[in-house]
Amino acid sequence: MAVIAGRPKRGALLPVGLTRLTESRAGSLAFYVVRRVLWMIPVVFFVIVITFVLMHSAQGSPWDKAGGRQLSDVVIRNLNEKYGLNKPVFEQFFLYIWNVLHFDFGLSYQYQGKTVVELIGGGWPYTATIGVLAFLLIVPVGVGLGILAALRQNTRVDYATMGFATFAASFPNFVIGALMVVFFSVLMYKWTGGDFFLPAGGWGVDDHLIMPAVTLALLPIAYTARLTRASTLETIRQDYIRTAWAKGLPERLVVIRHVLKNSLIPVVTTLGPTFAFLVTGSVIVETVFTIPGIGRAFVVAVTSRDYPMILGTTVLFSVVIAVANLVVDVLYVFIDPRVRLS
Amino acid sequence: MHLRMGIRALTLAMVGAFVVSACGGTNETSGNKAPADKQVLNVNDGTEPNSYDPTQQTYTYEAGIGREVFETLLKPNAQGTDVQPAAASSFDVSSDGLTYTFHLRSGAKWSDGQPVKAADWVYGYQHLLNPALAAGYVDPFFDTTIKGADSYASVDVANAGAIDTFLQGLGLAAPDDNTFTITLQHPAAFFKWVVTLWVAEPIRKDIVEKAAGGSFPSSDTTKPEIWAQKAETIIGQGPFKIQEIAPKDHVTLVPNPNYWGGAPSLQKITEWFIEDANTAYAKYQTGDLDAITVPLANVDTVRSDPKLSKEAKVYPKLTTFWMTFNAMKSPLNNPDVRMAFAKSIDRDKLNKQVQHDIQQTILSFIPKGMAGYDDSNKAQAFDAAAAKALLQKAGVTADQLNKFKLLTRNTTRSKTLNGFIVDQWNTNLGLNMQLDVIDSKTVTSRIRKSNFDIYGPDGWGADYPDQQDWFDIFFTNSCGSLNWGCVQKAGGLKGYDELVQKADTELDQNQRNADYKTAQDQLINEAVVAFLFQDYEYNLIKPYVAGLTITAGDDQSLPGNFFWHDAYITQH
Amino acid sequence: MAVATVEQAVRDWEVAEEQVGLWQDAWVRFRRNRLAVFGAGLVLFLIVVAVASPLLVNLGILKNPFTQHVDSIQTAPGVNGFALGTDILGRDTLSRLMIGSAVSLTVGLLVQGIIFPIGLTIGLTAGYFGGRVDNLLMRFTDIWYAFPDLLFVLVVVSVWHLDGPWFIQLIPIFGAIALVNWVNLARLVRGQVLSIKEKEYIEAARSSGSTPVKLILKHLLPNSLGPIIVTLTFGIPQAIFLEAVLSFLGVGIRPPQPTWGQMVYDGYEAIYANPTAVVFPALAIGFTLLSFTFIGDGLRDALDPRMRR
Amino acid sequence: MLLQVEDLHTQFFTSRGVVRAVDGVTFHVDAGETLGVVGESGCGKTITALSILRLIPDPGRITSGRILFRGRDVTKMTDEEIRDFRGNDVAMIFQDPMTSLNPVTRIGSQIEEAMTAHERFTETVARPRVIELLKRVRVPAAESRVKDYPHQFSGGMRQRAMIAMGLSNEPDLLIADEPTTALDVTVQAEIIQLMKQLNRELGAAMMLITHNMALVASLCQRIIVMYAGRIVEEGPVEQIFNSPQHPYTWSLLRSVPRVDEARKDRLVSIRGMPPDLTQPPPGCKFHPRCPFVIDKCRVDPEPRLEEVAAGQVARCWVLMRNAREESVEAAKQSALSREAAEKLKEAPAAEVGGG
Repeated sequence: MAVIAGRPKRGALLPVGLTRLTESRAGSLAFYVVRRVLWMIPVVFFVIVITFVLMHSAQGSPWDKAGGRQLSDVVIRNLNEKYGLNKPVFEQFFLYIWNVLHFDFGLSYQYQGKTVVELIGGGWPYTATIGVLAFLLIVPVGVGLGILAALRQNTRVDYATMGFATFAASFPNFVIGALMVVFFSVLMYKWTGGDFFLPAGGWGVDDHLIMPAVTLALLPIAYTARLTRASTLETIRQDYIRTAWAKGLPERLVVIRHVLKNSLIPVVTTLGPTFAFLVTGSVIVETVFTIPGIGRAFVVAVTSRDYPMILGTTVLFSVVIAVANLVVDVLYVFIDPRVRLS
Repeated sequence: MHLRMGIRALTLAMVGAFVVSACGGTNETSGNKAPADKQVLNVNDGTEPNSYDPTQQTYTYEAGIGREVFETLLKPNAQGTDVQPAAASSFDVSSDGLTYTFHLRSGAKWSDGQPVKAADWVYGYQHLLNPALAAGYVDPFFDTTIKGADSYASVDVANAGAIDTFLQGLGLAAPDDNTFTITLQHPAAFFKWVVTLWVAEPIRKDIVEKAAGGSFPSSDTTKPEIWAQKAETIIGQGPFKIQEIAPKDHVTLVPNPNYWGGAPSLQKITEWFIEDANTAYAKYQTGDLDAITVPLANVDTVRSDPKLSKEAKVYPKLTTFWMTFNAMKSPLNNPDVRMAFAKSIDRDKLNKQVQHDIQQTILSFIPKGMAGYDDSNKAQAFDAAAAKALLQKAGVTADQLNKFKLLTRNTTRSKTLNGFIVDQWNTNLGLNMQLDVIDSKTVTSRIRKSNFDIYGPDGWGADYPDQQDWFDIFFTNSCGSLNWGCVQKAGGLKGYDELVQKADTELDQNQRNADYKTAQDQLINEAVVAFLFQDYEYNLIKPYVAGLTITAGDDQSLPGNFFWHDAYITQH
Repeated sequence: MAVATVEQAVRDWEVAEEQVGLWQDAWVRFRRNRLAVFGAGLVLFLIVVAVASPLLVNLGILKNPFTQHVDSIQTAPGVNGFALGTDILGRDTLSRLMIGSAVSLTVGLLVQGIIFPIGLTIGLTAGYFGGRVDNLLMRFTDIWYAFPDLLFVLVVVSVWHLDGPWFIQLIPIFGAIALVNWVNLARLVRGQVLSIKEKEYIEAARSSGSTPVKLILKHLLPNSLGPIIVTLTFGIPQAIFLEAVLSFLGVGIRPPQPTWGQMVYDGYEAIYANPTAVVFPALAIGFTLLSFTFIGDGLRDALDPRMRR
Repeated sequence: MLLQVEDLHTQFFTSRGVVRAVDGVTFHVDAGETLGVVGESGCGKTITALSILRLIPDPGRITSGRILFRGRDVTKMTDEEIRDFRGNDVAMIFQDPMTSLNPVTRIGSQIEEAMTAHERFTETVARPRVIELLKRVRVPAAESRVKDYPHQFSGGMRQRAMIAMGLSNEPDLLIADEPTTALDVTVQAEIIQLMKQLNRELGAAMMLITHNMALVASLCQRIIVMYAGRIVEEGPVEQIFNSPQHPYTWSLLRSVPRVDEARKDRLVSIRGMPPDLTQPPPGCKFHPRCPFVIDKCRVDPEPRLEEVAAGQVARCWVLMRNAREESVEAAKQSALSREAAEKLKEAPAAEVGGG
């Protein structure tokens, strides 16, 4: 956990070198990381408990169909037998935990004969690729725009950035995605006679990635830009920035060494969850651009009550989130010396 | 997520007047066949199949692939009036109507070159009927017809011995390699249609066991499905074979060189899994898809587009939509009240305006294009004054009805249609009812538990174009799974079950039709449901797709997929 | 913004004429911020619209938002007397937008009103106490992040169904949205507390016996108000959209009561045929966000004690 | 003459109107001299200092006047020239060491970069020099503490680090803006001690902006008294302390307890508040608060700075030497609030004015 240690107690009796050693950053960091990783076990356990309870309290069974001929009672009984759903809920729960301990996340109800591990393993690379790509856009673009807007406060650059951020936040990404498809696919195809256009969806490690990644990144970019701007404006007012100017530092150094080093601290706090959010997939982007990822798979699993898939995906999410937060907390130590791990 | 309405419009096909040739004749005359490398068809199957084992498939997007890879004994003809030979070159029915003998095509081969044997058919049917595997389409089609299958429900699925005994006792036999016989429990005129269902396919025992890593007890539920996981082990005898499965993205089909009817012209069919109708619409316009279903909201845009409007085709589906009343709830148990609701919906406005004149009004049960279609009974026709009078006659006040909610699935289309319908009721009957929009599974679960007031748009799509497939859904014993039969528990539809059962086993077609007609009038007159419209598909098909035989039974958004063997691409 | 820097610049010599109260003083500064006043004006306008539009409908000045003009489905703006066009059922987009403002504003604001104290309390507690408390609370937020909210809502649907006018129907929505959305704010606040905690004045104050929480609040709020405001204002459109998603799942406002989020969602299917059905409600949400951003920035500057003497 | 400020006007263009923060200030600093600038908060001392470094924040601007440093006009320097001028020719030490150091950068680097920003020191020279500087400002264990972050330093240590930073380029002029105000009493004494010592050692000129009369008395040769953006009195420190001529200076001095003097009189505080600089009062700007006000002060234009003694100028119609005995007595008797008196008793090196 990250807590701030009091002012270092510099023992008068200990030689300086020894004091350094006991406070060795690498040592305490490794210890801290190991502890946090161990903490993931109870976190995942509680996530499973909550999900399990919610799952079994939700109406509708995995075997109900959206319409048309419903499965007969016999078939449902046999399916329950096949997937162990006829057992008492407690037994199902402990069985699940037992299996998870053996890295067996079960069989999907929806996709016959497919294991959850197979389905997630098959879909996550797509989701993660788009997510990482979007994240790579967010950091330079979002942070960059935010800094630019703050440094050029009340100029056209600032207004344009703020305006962009506002509209990126108020048009949900499926609308933005669809509008981009209209423009970059349909209209571009028409105008250029099919010579130049972006594909309107589907997977491919080429221009197929552009629109989904941009669509996914847009809202986080806007948010990051606004956050960076606000934080940078707070920082610019600080006395130590005036000190930096008074030293005769060139603007570049004032901005990089003094403004950014401070103003990016709150931004980093949110980048962790943002990263987790991106790589766990967006239903909407995956649906609009038909990306075979797990964001859509999760929603399909929920709406079709595919219990093992719901649990498996939720466990994955919780681990990704815990890891992202851990990374942020560790990163914190490096960017803010006031924060120390213990 | 749910782009499909509450209907599994599965099926076989349909009659002359409604068969629209996509190429409208022009392609057939003017089109020169494009070279082999251009013989590529890209279509949108919407959703990835839950299983590639045809016996496990229940949705049209699953059958849309299964049908190409495997071939049933018989298949519906293009008009949907009768069956035509497929994997069986002919079939005989014994005079008592109990034994069906199918003569398999001699020299037919699997896509890996092995000969197709009658034993493969027996194995395929046994695979389908294995209760441990809980295939969705066994009941009521096979367990109520095939001899020995009536004990399907009582087999202990944990006991391999019991399952084996059950499977061995089924009326399935392979007297020689080219003959497959099925014995029935009782005569059933519709059984020729049952064997056209995409689930009734041959399966190779050696492939199943090899994929499973050896033989396995019949009670095993996972090993018998391993073969269906990989393109290499999905060996069929249909016109195409699966070349590649890209999960949740697409499936690529290539010709099966061993197909008895010769290899098809199309060298590659890619069925994409695009759920978002707008995305599919865009991909059609950028040439990535050759056929799509136009989202209802875009119909006017297509109509006013000079290029797209020429590529648009409308054709009927064997699907009827209606509003379902929960007859277990007073005063909805009163047929007059239900009729008042039925008569107070202006179908012209609903279908011509809200649905852009794609869907067509129907006031009866059996859709146009199927034996049994009869639009003479207009009891449910729009008449607001008569509807009000009916309510008064029933002595029902607005307050009693206002507490009812219109259960609605969370799709834009359901919301739109129900938004219109509830407005009609509120306006024409002086009510103040509201919608209850909930996620699809919850809706189904509530319907099964009769925990709703009025639900819609609800409907039925033909599994095959025989009326037996339709009338059984109102049986008393379907209450609890489909709900429609629940009306009988509330004292409605007297004598319906007996009448329909009689018609189902009757061998004389004219007598069957007469009995079904009586049953249909009963449904209309008691306003068990309020009929709204027959479903039509509004598709865009590229002009260079030729040789298509579009039928009313085509799987959703896959125009002509029953006869893709004959389709081809012209020079463009 | 402009005025904010002025205030800051003059702080070294400017002396308040009289001893003015903190709030009165903040108010004065807020009033001088032109963008903030503009934002406040816009919000006020929206409130007036929300209150007045049912009246305008009754008076016949505004078209009835529930009337379905089935012969004018998906008309473009200005056609047949529909200023902003009609939707998929031929309902007037303008009046739906106006009538819908009440719900969407309430959702956007009230949800943030719930999230703020929750996120603040948890973030403050974790950051201030540190150690075991921090660890437990942060693991708790880890769990909450992975919380299957969609599933949760589905369960809420089955157990918690409130009938009645829209403001009654809103109760579970607030709960559901707030429940799954406080986490970001909590982590942000915690991070800020961690940074501020070690500042000299906190220690000094602690040794002089001042209550620590008060101090943290006093220093935290002005120092990190900017990021907190961004998080809260960005939460407004998110809440408005979430309401629409929730209503799909059965917890939201039931049709035909229009809400902006639902208008955007319902318009999506017709985005080719009738793009304005999506664009207008989205613009309405955009202007709401913008006005709250301005107000938020104005408040931050107004409440900053560094700008006071 | 090292620095010559001529008729400097610095104004802030706010929505409430133009704030004349510095309103026609003229003074000079000689090489090696220590000049004290005193006055209440908001009198324009800090803005004057910031004007010299051209660090006026928006929307402030130097509207007229010249700032000549070694003959070069600061107001006309290019961006690059002014950058090199800052910290190199003139360095500044700020009031609050708690907030004036970057919390996320090591102390050593912050001092080092003050040097490397200018041509004079390369990195290799600068690094060892940081330790040397820290030792010079009496930071214990300087070798290890260069790597510390500001939060690991106490307030006094931080101010020492600030001073080290200011001295690092051996500037000709060091501006110290209230260097002790934010510190607690014992630390203040240490810092004053340090500054005295450095002053002697280095021989650099210093401009000391402060409330603290004791500090002025012990460090400065000359004093400028500012009020409402203008200089009201200027002269050698001895002369001002012994014979202040402007009533404002007199009041400032009366409010300081003198250790060397038997306490017979009550301390005097200046009643009222400094004026709103967007709308300064007509006539002498001090007249609303002046105990010796006469009608002329209210009506006539503000008086000029006139020589009242050798090297001493003041801006007043009355002048203390002309004030009648009884009004001086009355002024001495005028009420000092109990709290202020208590506060002053506790703090030997107390500040003047309300603030």
